[in-house]
Amino acid sequence: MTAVVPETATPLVRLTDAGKNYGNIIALRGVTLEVSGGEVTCVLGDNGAGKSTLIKIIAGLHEHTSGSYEVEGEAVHFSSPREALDHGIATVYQDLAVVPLMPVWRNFFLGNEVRKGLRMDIGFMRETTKKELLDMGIDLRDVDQPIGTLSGGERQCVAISRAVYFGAKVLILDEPTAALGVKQSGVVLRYILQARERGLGVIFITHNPHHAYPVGDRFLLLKRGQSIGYYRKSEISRDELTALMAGGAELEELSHELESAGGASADAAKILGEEVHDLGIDRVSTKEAP
Amino acid sequence: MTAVVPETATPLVRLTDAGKNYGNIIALRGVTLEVSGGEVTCVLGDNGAGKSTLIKIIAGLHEHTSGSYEVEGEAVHFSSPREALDHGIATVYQDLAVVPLMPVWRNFFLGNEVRKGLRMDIGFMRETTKKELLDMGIDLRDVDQPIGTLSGGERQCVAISRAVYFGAKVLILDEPTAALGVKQSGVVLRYILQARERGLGVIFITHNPHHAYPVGDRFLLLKRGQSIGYYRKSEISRDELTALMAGGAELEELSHELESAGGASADAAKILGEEVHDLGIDRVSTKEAP
Amino acid sequence: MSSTLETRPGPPPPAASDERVARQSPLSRLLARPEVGALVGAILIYIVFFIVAPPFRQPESLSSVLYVSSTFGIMAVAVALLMIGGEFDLSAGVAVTSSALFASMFAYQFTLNLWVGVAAALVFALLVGFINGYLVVKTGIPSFLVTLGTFFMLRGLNLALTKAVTGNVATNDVSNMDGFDSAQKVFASSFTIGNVSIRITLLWWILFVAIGTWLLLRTRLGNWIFAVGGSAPSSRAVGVPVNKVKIGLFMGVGFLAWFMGMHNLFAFNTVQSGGGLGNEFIYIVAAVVGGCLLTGGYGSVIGAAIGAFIFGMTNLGIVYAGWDPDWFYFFLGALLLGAILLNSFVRKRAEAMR
Amino acid sequence: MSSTLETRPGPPPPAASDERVARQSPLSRLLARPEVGALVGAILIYIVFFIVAPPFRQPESLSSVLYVSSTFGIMAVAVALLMIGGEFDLSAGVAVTSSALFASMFAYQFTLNLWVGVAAALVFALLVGFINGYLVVKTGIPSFLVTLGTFFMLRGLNLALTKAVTGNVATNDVSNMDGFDSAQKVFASSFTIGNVSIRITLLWWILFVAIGTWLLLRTRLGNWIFAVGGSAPSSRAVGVPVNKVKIGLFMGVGFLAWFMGMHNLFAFNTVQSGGGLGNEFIYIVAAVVGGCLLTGGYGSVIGAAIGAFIFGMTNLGIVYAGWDPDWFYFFLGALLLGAILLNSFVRKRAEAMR
Amino acid sequence: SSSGGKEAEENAEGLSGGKAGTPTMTVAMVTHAAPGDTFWDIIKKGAQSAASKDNVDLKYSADPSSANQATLIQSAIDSKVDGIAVTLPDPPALVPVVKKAIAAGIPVIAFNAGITSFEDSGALAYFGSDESVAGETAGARAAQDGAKHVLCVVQEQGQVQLEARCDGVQKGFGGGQYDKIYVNGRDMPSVQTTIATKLQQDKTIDMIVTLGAPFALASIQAVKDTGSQAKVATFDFNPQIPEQIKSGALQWAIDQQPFLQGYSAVDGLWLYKNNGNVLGGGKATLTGPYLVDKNNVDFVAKFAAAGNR
Ligand SMILES: Nc1ncnc2c1ncn2[C@@H]1O[C@H](COP(=O)(O)OP(=O)(O)OP(=O)(O)O)[C@@H](O)[C@H]1O
Ligand SMILES: Nc1ncnc2c1ncn2[C@@H]1O[C@H](COP(=O)(O)OP(=O)(O)OP(=O)(O)O)[C@@H](O)[C@H]1O
Ligand SMILES: [Mg+2]
Ligand SMILES: [Mg+2]
Repeated sequence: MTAVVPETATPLVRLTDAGKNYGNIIALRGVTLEVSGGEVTCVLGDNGAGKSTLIKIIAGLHEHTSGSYEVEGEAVHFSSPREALDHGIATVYQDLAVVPLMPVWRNFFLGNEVRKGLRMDIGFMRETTKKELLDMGIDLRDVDQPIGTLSGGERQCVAISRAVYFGAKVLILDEPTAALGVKQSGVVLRYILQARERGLGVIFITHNPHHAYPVGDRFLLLKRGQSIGYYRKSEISRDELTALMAGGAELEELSHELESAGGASADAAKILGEEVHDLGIDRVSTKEAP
Repeated sequence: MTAVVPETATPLVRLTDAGKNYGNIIALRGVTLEVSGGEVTCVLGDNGAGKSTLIKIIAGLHEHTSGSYEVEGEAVHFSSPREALDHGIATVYQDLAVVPLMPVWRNFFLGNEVRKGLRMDIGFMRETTKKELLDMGIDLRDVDQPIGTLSGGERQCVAISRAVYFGAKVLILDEPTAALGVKQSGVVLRYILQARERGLGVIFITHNPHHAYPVGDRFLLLKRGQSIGYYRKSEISRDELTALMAGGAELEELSHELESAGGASADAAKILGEEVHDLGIDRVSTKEAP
Repeated sequence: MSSTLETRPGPPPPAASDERVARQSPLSRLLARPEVGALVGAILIYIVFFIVAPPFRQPESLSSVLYVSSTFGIMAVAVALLMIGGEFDLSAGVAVTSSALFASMFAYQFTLNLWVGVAAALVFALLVGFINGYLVVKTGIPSFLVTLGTFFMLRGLNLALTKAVTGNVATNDVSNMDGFDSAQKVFASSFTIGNVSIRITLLWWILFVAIGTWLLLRTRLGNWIFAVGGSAPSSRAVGVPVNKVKIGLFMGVGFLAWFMGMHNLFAFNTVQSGGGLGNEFIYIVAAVVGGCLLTGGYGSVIGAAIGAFIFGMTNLGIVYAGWDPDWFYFFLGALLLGAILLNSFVRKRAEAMR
Repeated sequence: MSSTLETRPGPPPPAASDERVARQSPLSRLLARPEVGALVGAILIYIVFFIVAPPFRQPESLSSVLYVSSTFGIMAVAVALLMIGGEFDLSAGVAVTSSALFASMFAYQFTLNLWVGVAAALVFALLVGFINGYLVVKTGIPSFLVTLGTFFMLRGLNLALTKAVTGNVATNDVSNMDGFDSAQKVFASSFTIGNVSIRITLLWWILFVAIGTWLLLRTRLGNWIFAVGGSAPSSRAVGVPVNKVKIGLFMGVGFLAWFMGMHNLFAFNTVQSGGGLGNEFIYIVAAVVGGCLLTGGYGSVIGAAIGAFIFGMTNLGIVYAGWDPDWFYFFLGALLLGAILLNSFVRKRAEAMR
Repeated sequence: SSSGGKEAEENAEGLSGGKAGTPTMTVAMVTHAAPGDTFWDIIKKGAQSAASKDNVDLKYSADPSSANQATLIQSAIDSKVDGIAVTLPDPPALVPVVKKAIAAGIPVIAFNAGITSFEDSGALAYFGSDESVAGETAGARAAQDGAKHVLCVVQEQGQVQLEARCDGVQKGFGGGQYDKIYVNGRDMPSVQTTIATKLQQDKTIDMIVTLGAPFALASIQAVKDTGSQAKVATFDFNPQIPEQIKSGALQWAIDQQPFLQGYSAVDGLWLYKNNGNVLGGGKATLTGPYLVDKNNVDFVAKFAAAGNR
């Protein structure tokens, strides 16, 4: 199912040895990444590993402080997200980048307003917003509601459908499914596959290996700001991936430790055991993804 | 494993037929819920179903506009979260309730500052913050960092460990694991079990049936602001629960529909199929939770 | 209490009428608009003065009130847009005077047609706006501080340059110079409807409010203004050219300051170098009374116009009513506070009702 | 490009030195504090005047500068705390005059010991603060508007009541009344160190800044002040008594307004009813120059003190330098802007360096 | 309550000798005063005195900005008053609206400011002093007192009349050394310190001329603080001034008799309406400068104490 592009084609996005400091805080260093068209790259890692920092560099929100960044073979130093957008790179940020006081439809089209002459085509924008959200399974009461009054998941859906609607070459999704219901998550996975099919490069960040493995073609694992592995799908199984994501060894240790205590700890150990089991760490069978 | 409390005991929290309007928007209506000590109640439902609204009523952040709310048998109308906190109800909000410009430790102890005489015991608070977060698997560089500079998951962990640290009788968690890594999610589940063991009532909101079923004793399902089911664990299996959460029928329909189209849609259909499978909808075997 | 597994029937699928939305009367929907609270306040104050001040009832009085309101209200248009865009301009009041001084002295000293001075002043005013905006976006210093600096500097320049050039604290009379008559027609004439003389600034005010409202609600730029004020980082993240929008808004203030400067020049023929001081404050008050948030991202141009009207009406109404002038500011404060309280009360009602 | 499955060795476990943190020089850590930028600005302006204005070098001059700075700076302590708590008080300037008028007229009219007037004025000032705070928290109207209303009302009351009570626009001389000498000792005396006479307000200023800083950084209340200013809804959600804190901050402003009112009364024996106007602005400027955010949640009391010092020093420095008074405001603006730009430059440097 | 009593007392204080039997007329007085200023308060008292004597309904309003003052005059025209008393600090801005009033059949009397242009405007009369002349008088007196270096203290920057006074001082003072500073008249501590600062900066200053009474008191304090030898003199009066002159702390005060200006303006309109009289016959009537020093202070003191000088 993975439509692997020949190595020789110029990747849409290539980061080489990129790093980023916030003042004296080193959030990221020496990370290398390639995204080609028709390919989904999953960025995985613990909390605070530097995933969002990485995609903010690609999205033009932050400038990298070391290394290089190329888009379609050409070295770039984006000083604003506008430039990234002009290169066809659309992003869903983890902290969403919505303007709470503005109506939903204005947020949806913000920066990409559709115009008829000088005026905005408000009717079209409102309908499109309503429709795109309905496609994600979000039935809004009123697209004129300030977006700040939507539920967390609803807001997330607005940000996702916006990026999908405007994404031209590269689509970046930072934990898009975090706040989503089961159905909406399914729709997002479908969107990712559709984007890949259309030849877009997709960067997908998630903590859920069940989401990452089926759709991903390559996997970048980060830990404490550094890369701890960069794999093609063919080089890694789902269970190995989940084990890496979870820091499996530590988890199992915790589980054993708890089991030796009694009461609630024992209960917790059971749960953890199941968790570990779910993650496929203790499974031998390497169930391949579809 | 479920420590069922006798029906006769006064529940810690009881909502009867509660509803909430935001202006002309009906976010919740006719919801009934009981939380007893030593019991975990899971609130499940789609995006925008009204879960956060429900817990905001219990936490005293919003007043219910209809129905009644009792704490330990006594009718209450909280006009501020302070009152709920004074009844021992601690909450992790989905939108976190942190003050971005303030250092991590000040946020951790906000509203519950530890004092030595008139002064705050800053040393103790900083150490405690560092330690509690380390227990969750978050190793902060500096607890004096403004919390706004933490990653999404790190911030979430601060909010959770704070609630766990101060929760006295009831602990409310609104999608606590949404932004968390696999390891941190495991820790949160352990916390929930520990709290139950200590006799606290826990209300747990999540979109992940793998997280909900193992720890929950009761399950409240919401849809479009209304209750569509309220079950004890003994009355429902994991698969039934997941099916209800996902609106399983709709999902499978979507999957079939896609399969009949070609290309990416077919791919997407496969994924969706797997998704549906994961949710246990097409499985016959009813694997009971530990 | 616990039900069985068979699920209760789910809510009906989304239809034209959504079961999650309560019915809302058209009145309450109207009352929820940002400017309506201010409007209710304005009407109430109007009624008060109509009752207590007989001279206030004459059409001429309304014309005077509208004139005064327009002199605040025209600037309030630009100031409101700037505030919706999340910034302040404390130099707005003196910039009016600076423009007038500049036009007058430029034309006078070089003995040019006044229109040349008018054009030069426009360039100057836009430049001041640009510098304000540029400093704000490039340094990230709050606009409150930056424009405070330019406020002091312009204030000093107004006096010092006027004294250096003319030897006095006011400019020379320009009413005999070329181009005065035509410029006065444009900026400071009046015309008569029935018996009532109406100032042309009123028409300009209506025009600017209309343009401002249209810009804000119907154009892409308006969308951007709301966005940069509501959350500049988020706007930047989705590609809004935040800096350009903000600089543009400061230049908009410069433009209208120029316009008001020209009005002052051609209405009064000379310009006092100390004028305009403190007016920046009145513009902000008009905008805020009219529903603009100080923190940006919310407000309306029509609201600012109503705010200016409330301020102008209260100012003159107290005089028409012949109330003890010692108590002037007390009444002014009480009426303003009353209007604001009423405004917030009406909005809360509206929200509860809908 | 793609590595094999065997994972590279993970980073070492957290130790005393964290590999994710770059080394930071103590200097750059110092420069990152909110007030240090303002301090650098203050030092620079000091040096400028030290060079250009010989009389500025005398110790007496510093004493004068410190006195003027203290008259702004004492109020700036409360105003800064209020701003960190996310609110404004535009009535702060006239409230000073109101307190002084109240104390003076109360004692005079009833021929009481002045200390009775002083105490009554304290109650009055706290009440004004309470009303401001109460209206703000109960109605949800921005404090900018509420205190604008009370500003106008107090301004009107000052004049109208003074005229009604004394028949004049200033109060009667209180220097012959009971309690004057002791009150003057407390509020408006001076003492000599070496040859230089120093005003007692300087000591009070230091005391209030120390208390304010301690409150803000070391106590629970300080935590709450930062929190309600940084995000009132979040603070409310975790149980901070937001309303009480805000009302308290307004009362703090009232308290120091009372103090400054007493200083003015006992330093000048009479009070002009039109005084104090416009000073609210200077207090806010001092706070903002000193690093307080207008939007709340960030700032420092020491910074506000430095801001007041910059303002006082610039004001008098221009006079010491004997610069053309017509250009006074131009220089004031230029120096302020310069100090602010330097401030932001220093901070950016500091952030890049660390 | 007590405020009522005070009000009654205030009315009794007025200098009304009786009350005219003429029908009530309405007079609008529009000035460029900033509220709360001592000087303008005395003008108002004069106007009120005349009003209560002449059975006039006085409508007083004021705004320092000439544009706003013009609007206030316009609103007096709108109110169809029987007469307008007006100050003309900024003639080009105000003359047109005064002409409008006259065209509407409302008699206008100018006072306090506008000596050079009241005739153009068509106003009946002018009561006031000439700021330049007053300034020159002060300057000449300072020279006569033996001053070598005069400092003129302006409490409001860019105010035409105040500037004219200072310019007059400089002119009258002749060739001596002359300086000017601006102070923030709303903030006494800063007024006092700024003056003290100027005294420290230039120790040769030996005479301070302030343009308002409260600032004279602040100057006296500043002189004390700095140990300077400078003498202090002032324009205008307030109840504390006579004592200072008596004690020698203040050299002299130039009074332009504001009470008289307000009184005459209102009384002039009443006379014009009821008997067709115009005081001065269309020429300016000067109310000052009236110089008060040690020699005549005792006579003026008791009126000043009542707040009427
Ligand atoms: N302040 C508000 N004003 C108006 N409508 C609101 C407000 N808050 C929430 N709503 C609406 O109420 C509904 C329920 O919101 P709620 O946040 O409770 O959903 P939720 O179940 O928590 O969803 P999610 O899983 O996405 O967090 C949503 O449709 C939302 O648009
Ligand atoms: N603006 C900032 N200033 C200082 N430090 C920051 C800033 N933004 C992020 N960091 C730090 O950089 C590290 C990486 O943050 P980042 O947001 O990239 O993590 P993440 O991998 O996205 O984590 P999560 O899964 O929790 O979202 C974190 O430790 C965070 O504390
Ligand atoms: Mg992240
Ligand atoms: Mg929610």
